[in-house]
Amino acid sequence: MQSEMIKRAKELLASGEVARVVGWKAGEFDYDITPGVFTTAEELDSAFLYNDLCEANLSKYMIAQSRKEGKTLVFLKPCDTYSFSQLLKEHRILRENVYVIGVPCDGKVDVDTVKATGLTGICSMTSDGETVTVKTLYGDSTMSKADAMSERCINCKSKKHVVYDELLGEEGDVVADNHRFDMVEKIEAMTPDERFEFWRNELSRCIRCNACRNVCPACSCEKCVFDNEQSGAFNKGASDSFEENMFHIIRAFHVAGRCTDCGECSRVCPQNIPLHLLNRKFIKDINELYGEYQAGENADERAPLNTFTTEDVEPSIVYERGGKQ
Amino acid sequence: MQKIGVFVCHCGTNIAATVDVKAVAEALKGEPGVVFSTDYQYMCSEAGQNLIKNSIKEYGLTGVVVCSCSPRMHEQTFRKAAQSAGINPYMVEIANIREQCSWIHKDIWSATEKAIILGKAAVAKVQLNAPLTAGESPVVKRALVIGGGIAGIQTALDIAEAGFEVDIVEKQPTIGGKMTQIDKTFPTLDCAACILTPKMVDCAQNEKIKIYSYSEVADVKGFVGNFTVKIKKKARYVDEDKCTGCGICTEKCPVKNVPNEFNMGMDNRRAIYIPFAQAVPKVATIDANYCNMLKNGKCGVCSKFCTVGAIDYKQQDTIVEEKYGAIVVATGFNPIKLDDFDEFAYSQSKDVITSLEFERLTNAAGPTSGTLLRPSDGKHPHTIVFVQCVGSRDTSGCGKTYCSKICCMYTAKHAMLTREKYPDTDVYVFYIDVRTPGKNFDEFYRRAVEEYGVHYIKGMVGKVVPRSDGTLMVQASDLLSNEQLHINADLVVLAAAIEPDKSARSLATMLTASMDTNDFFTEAHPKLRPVESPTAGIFLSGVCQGPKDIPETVSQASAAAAKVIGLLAKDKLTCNPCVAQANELMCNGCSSCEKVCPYGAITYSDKEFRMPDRTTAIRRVASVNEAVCQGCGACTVACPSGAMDLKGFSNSQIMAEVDAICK
Amino acid sequence: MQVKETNEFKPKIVAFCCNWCSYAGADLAGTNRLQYPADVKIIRVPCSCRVNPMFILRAFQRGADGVILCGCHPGDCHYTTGNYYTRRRMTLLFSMLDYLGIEKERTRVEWVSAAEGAKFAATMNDFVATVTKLGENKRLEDLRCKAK
Amino acid sequence: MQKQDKQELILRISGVNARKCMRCGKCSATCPAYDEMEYHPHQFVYMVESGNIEPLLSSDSIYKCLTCFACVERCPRDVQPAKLIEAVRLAVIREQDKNHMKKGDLPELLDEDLPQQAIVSAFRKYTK
Repeated sequence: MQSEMIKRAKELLASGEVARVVGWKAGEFDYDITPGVFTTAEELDSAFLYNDLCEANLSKYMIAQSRKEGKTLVFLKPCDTYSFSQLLKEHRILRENVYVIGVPCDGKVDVDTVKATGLTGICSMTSDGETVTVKTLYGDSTMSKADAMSERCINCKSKKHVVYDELLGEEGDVVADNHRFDMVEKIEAMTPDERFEFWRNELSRCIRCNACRNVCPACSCEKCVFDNEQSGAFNKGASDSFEENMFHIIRAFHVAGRCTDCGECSRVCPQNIPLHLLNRKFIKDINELYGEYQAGENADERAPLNTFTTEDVEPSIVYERGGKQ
Repeated sequence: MQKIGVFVCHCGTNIAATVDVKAVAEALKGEPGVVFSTDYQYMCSEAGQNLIKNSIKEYGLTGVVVCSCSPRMHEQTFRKAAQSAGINPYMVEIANIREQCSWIHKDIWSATEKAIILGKAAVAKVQLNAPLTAGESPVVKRALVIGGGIAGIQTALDIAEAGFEVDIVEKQPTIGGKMTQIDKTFPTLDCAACILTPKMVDCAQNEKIKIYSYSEVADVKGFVGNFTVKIKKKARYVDEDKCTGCGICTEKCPVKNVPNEFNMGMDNRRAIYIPFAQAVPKVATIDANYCNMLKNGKCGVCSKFCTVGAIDYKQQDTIVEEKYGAIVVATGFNPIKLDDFDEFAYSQSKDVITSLEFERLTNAAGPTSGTLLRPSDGKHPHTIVFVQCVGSRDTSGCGKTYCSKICCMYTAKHAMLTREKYPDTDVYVFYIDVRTPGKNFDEFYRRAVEEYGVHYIKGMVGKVVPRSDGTLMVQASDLLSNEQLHINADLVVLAAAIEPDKSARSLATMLTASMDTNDFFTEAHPKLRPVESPTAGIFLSGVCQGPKDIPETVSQASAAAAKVIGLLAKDKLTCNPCVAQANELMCNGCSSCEKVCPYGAITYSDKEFRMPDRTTAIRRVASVNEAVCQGCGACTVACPSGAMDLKGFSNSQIMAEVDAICK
Repeated sequence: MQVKETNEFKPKIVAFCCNWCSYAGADLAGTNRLQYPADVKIIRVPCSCRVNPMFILRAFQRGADGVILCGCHPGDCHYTTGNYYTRRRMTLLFSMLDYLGIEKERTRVEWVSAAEGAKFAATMNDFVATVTKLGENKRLEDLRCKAK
Repeated sequence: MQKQDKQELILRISGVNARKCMRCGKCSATCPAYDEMEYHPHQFVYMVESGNIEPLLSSDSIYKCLTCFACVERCPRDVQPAKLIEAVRLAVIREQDKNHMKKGDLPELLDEDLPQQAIVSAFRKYTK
C-alpha cells in the first residue's frame, strides 16, 4: 500500500495537480509516527510511510493547508474522513483546494497499548498485519496485532470512507455491531460516588498540556475560549479540581454533536486520560435521546445541538435514569 | 472604571417595611466604582427621578443602579431619566428588590442581605455595561385582524377609519361571529342583527378593509412593524368574485341533511350553503364533507343552475402571503362541551339545551322562526328551568375555574323575554350568585324578577332526569327555604361556560404570544396595558383575552385599534439594541449560530484578515443584521469560540452577576 | 447591620430566568406575596437559550450550591424556538454532570410561564429543599473561591 | 374538647377544605337522602366551616347519609361534603369510644335481599 500511495502522490505532484502531499513520516522513534508535508518526489521516497503504526488523523491539517497556494493531497483513513467531512460541513476546509485519497485501514497498533502489557524499554515496533514484533532493550517479543491495537480500533465504527476523490485499496463497510459504548455503560452503572471517584482519579492527572485540544479536529476554533481573557473561562493551567473538570466538561460540550469519535484526544494524552469516554457519553446520549447520529456521516443533516423536535425529552430525564444510587 | 450611582427606593413601605433600605444604600457604597449611594421614598416619582438626574450631573455618574421594583415596571422610566441627564439609557440597571425580595420575604435580616446581594450584582453588571444605540426598522402600514366577530369587525373599522389598510381573516364563510347567532342584546334588548349587520356591510364596503373569509392564518414570521403572514384561503369551490349570492344553488342542492351549525345543529342546511341571509361576503360555500360531486363525482347540480358559472369543483386551498405592521387577535370563544355534565342530561334529552341554542329557538331566523317550541316534540313549553354556572367557577376539573361573566345577564334576558312573549310559562332560574356589575345591568335583572315574575332560586340543580311522559324532572335545592325542590320542566336551559376558541392555542404559538392556563391570551399588564400582548406588535381584542360581554368587547376592540393606529402612525420603530454581535477575529465561520437563529438574522461573508505573521488570510465570518435580530442569544451558546456575544447581556456581564451573587 | 449567626446550612441558589415568562412569573409570585427562601437569587436573561453551560459551571465554581434555569414552556418561547435548544443543551449537560458523579439534583430546568407565579414559588421552595438536603456543593467547588 | 379543636379534628380527619365552598348547594340538590336529614349537606359544610359542630354531633342526620358520594361527584369546587359527614360521624364514635357495629353482629344481619355492598359499607362506616 505504501508504495502505491507514493506512486500516486508522485504522479499528482508531477502533473501539477497538487502542490503538496500530507501524509505520515517517522518521528523521533520509529514507532512514533508523525504527520508530514511532502513537496517533492525525493521527500516522498525517503520519508513517506504508511503502515500499521500510522495512527494520526490528518484531517485537521487541511484547515490550514487548504488555504495555501495550490491543491493539497491528503491521505485519509476511513475514520479520518468523518472528521474531514464534519470540517467541510462547518466550512473550515476549502474543499476545492484538497485532493483526498482514501486509504484502507484495518486497525492501528498503539504503543501505549503495547506498553500496558508490561513491556518496557521499547526501541522499535513492526507489524506485518498479523503479528507485531516489539524490540526492547531487554529482548524481542511478539504479540498478535489485535492485542496491540488501541480500544478505538478494536471497536472501529466504520471502515467506509465518507468523502474522497479517489480510493486506494478496497472499500469497507460501517461496523454496526461495535462495542464502543461498553465502557460508558459501565461508568453509567456505577454509583455517583464511584463515578466521581473514577473521574477525579482520571482528570486529576491532567497537566493541561492542551494536546487533546490541539489534535482534536473539532477543536479548531480561531481562538479557544480558554485562551481568551475576555471569555470568562480563561485558564492556562488548572489550579484546582474545579478547573480540571471545567476544561474537560466545556471542551466535551463544545464538540458535542460535532465529535466524530476519532479518539485522537485519548491517543495523544500523555497522562493516558480516557478523554474519549466524555465525548462518547454525549454521543451515546444523543443517539439514545434524539436518534442515531454520526457526526461527519451526512453533509446535510443538522447537528443535534443545532436542531430540536417539539417532542424532545425534558432535562428531568436525567433524574429518572442513570446507574445505581 | 465607571462612576456608579446607587439609588435605593423605599416604594413607600412596599420595600422599606421588609428591607432596611438605608443599610442597602450604605452597603453598596463600598462596591467598586460606586461613588454615590442613597435611598428615597419613591424613586419613580418626579422628585425621585430628579434626584437621579441631579446626582448624575453632580457626581459625573457614568452608570446608574436603581434598587426598586421589577425592571418590567420601571426600567424604561429610569432609562429615560438617565438619558435626559445626558448618559446613555443602557447604562442603567435595576436590582429587583420588591417583587423578588421585599414582597416574598418576611424576615428583615435575610431580605436586606438579599437586597444587598442583588444590588451588588447590578453594580457588577453596570461596571461592564457599554452605551448602546438603538437602530431603527420601518413599519409596514397595514394591520391584520384575526377573527371576524364583533371584536374583529370593530377593530378593523376603527383602524380603517384612521386611514390604514386592514385585513380580516375569518375561518368561517362569513364574518359576524357569535353575535350573528344572538337574538337580542342585554340590557337594552335591541336586536343583535339590527346593530351588527350594518357593521358587517361597512366592512365589506370599506375600501381599506379586505376580508379573507373561510381562511386561516398558516404562518407568522417577523416582528413588530414587519410581520410576514401566510394566510390559507380554504377552497370553498365557489368563485367569490363571480358568485352573486342569489342562492339558487342552495335551493337546488340535493343534499339536504347537513346539520346547520348556524342554528346549532337544530335544523339542516344543504351541502352548498350561505350561512345566513345577511352573510358577508354573501357568497356560497360548498361543504366538501357532504357534497356528492366532491365526494364521488356524481351530481354537479349547483354548477348547472349557477347562472354566472361561479362553481369550481377543482378549486384548491391557496396560500396568500402578506406583510403587516401589527396583528390583532380577535379569535373569540365557544361554549364548552357538556360531556362531563351527565347530571343535566344534555346528551340524553333534546329538551335540555344550551343558552346559545335557546337564542336560536327564539330568533326569527332560527329553526322555529322565533316561536319557542320544544326541540323534541315542537310543543310549547310551560315550565322552563334555567341553570346558571354550568361549568363555570368549577375547580373540580370538569369545567372552568373562572366566571364566564356573561351568563347572569343573558339568562335574565332569556327569562324576561320568555315571560313577556309567553306569560303562561313558569320560569325558574337557579343561581349561585347573580352578578350584574355594568351600566343598567342590575336594574335589568331586578325587572326580570319584579316586573316579569321570573322565579329566581338561590341554589343549584343537582340532576335532571328525563321522564317517560316527556317532561324533565329537575331536582334542585333552594338554599334560602332550605328545601329540596322537584320541578317538572318542559325545557331546561344550561348556561354553559365559555372558553377560548380552540384555534387560539396554535395561533399563540405562531405569534409567540403568551397564554394563561385557560388558553386566554395574556395581556402585557393586567391593569395598564390590557389590550396588548407582551409580544410587541400583537394586540388583543374581545373574549380571546378573557370573558366579556358585547359592550366591553367593542370597547376593547376600539382600544386595540387605537393602539394599532398609534403604531402604524410611526414611520420607523426603534429597535432593541440588545442584539447579538459577532467578533470577526474569533469567528470560525462554522454556521452553528446561523442554524439556531430563529430570525435568519445571521449571514456570512469572506473577509480578508491580517494574520500575526503579517500574511493575510481570507476567512468566512458571521455578521448579524441588527434590525432583524431580536436578541434571544441562542447563537451565543451555539458558538464554541465565544465569538458571538449579546449586547446588554454579554457573557462577561452575566458572569459578573453570577460572581456577585455567589460571593 | 447586625450579622445573625446561624449554624444551619443556607444554600446559595442561582436562578436564571428568561425575561418573558419566568422572570414575569417570579414577579407574579412577588405580587401575590408567595414566599420562597431568600437563598434564591435571580439573574435575568432574555431567553433561557442565552444560558451558556459556562455560566452554570461558573456559578458552582464561585460557590453556588444549586443552579436552576427557568424558561417559557416549550412552544411558548417569546423567540419561538429558544427553549427547545435550551432543553437539548441542558439535558446533555446535566447528563454529563451526572456522568462525572456530580449530584444531578443540583441542576434543574423548569418551565414557568408569566401566569405561573404559584408554580415559580413552589418550584423554588422545592429546589431549595432539595439542595439543602444535599448540603454544600463539594464536588464542583473551587476552594479558592470559598470565603471562610 | 374545645369548639375550635373539634372543628380542626373534623377538618383533619376528612382532609376537606371547607373554605372552598361557594355555597351553590349542588350537594344538597343532588342528595338522595335530603328529605331524611335535619341538616343538609350544604349546611354541614357551612356549619363545619363556621365551627358550629355541636348540633351536628347530636343530629341524626349523620346516620342518614348513604355515603353515595353524589355530592362529592357533583361539587364544582371539589369540597367533598360526604367526607365531612363521615368525619363528623367518626368524631361522634371516637367521643363515645365505642363502635356501633362489631364483627360478631354481621352474620345475623346477612340477608339475601340486602346488597353485600351495603353491609360492607355499613361495616366500614360503623367500625371506625
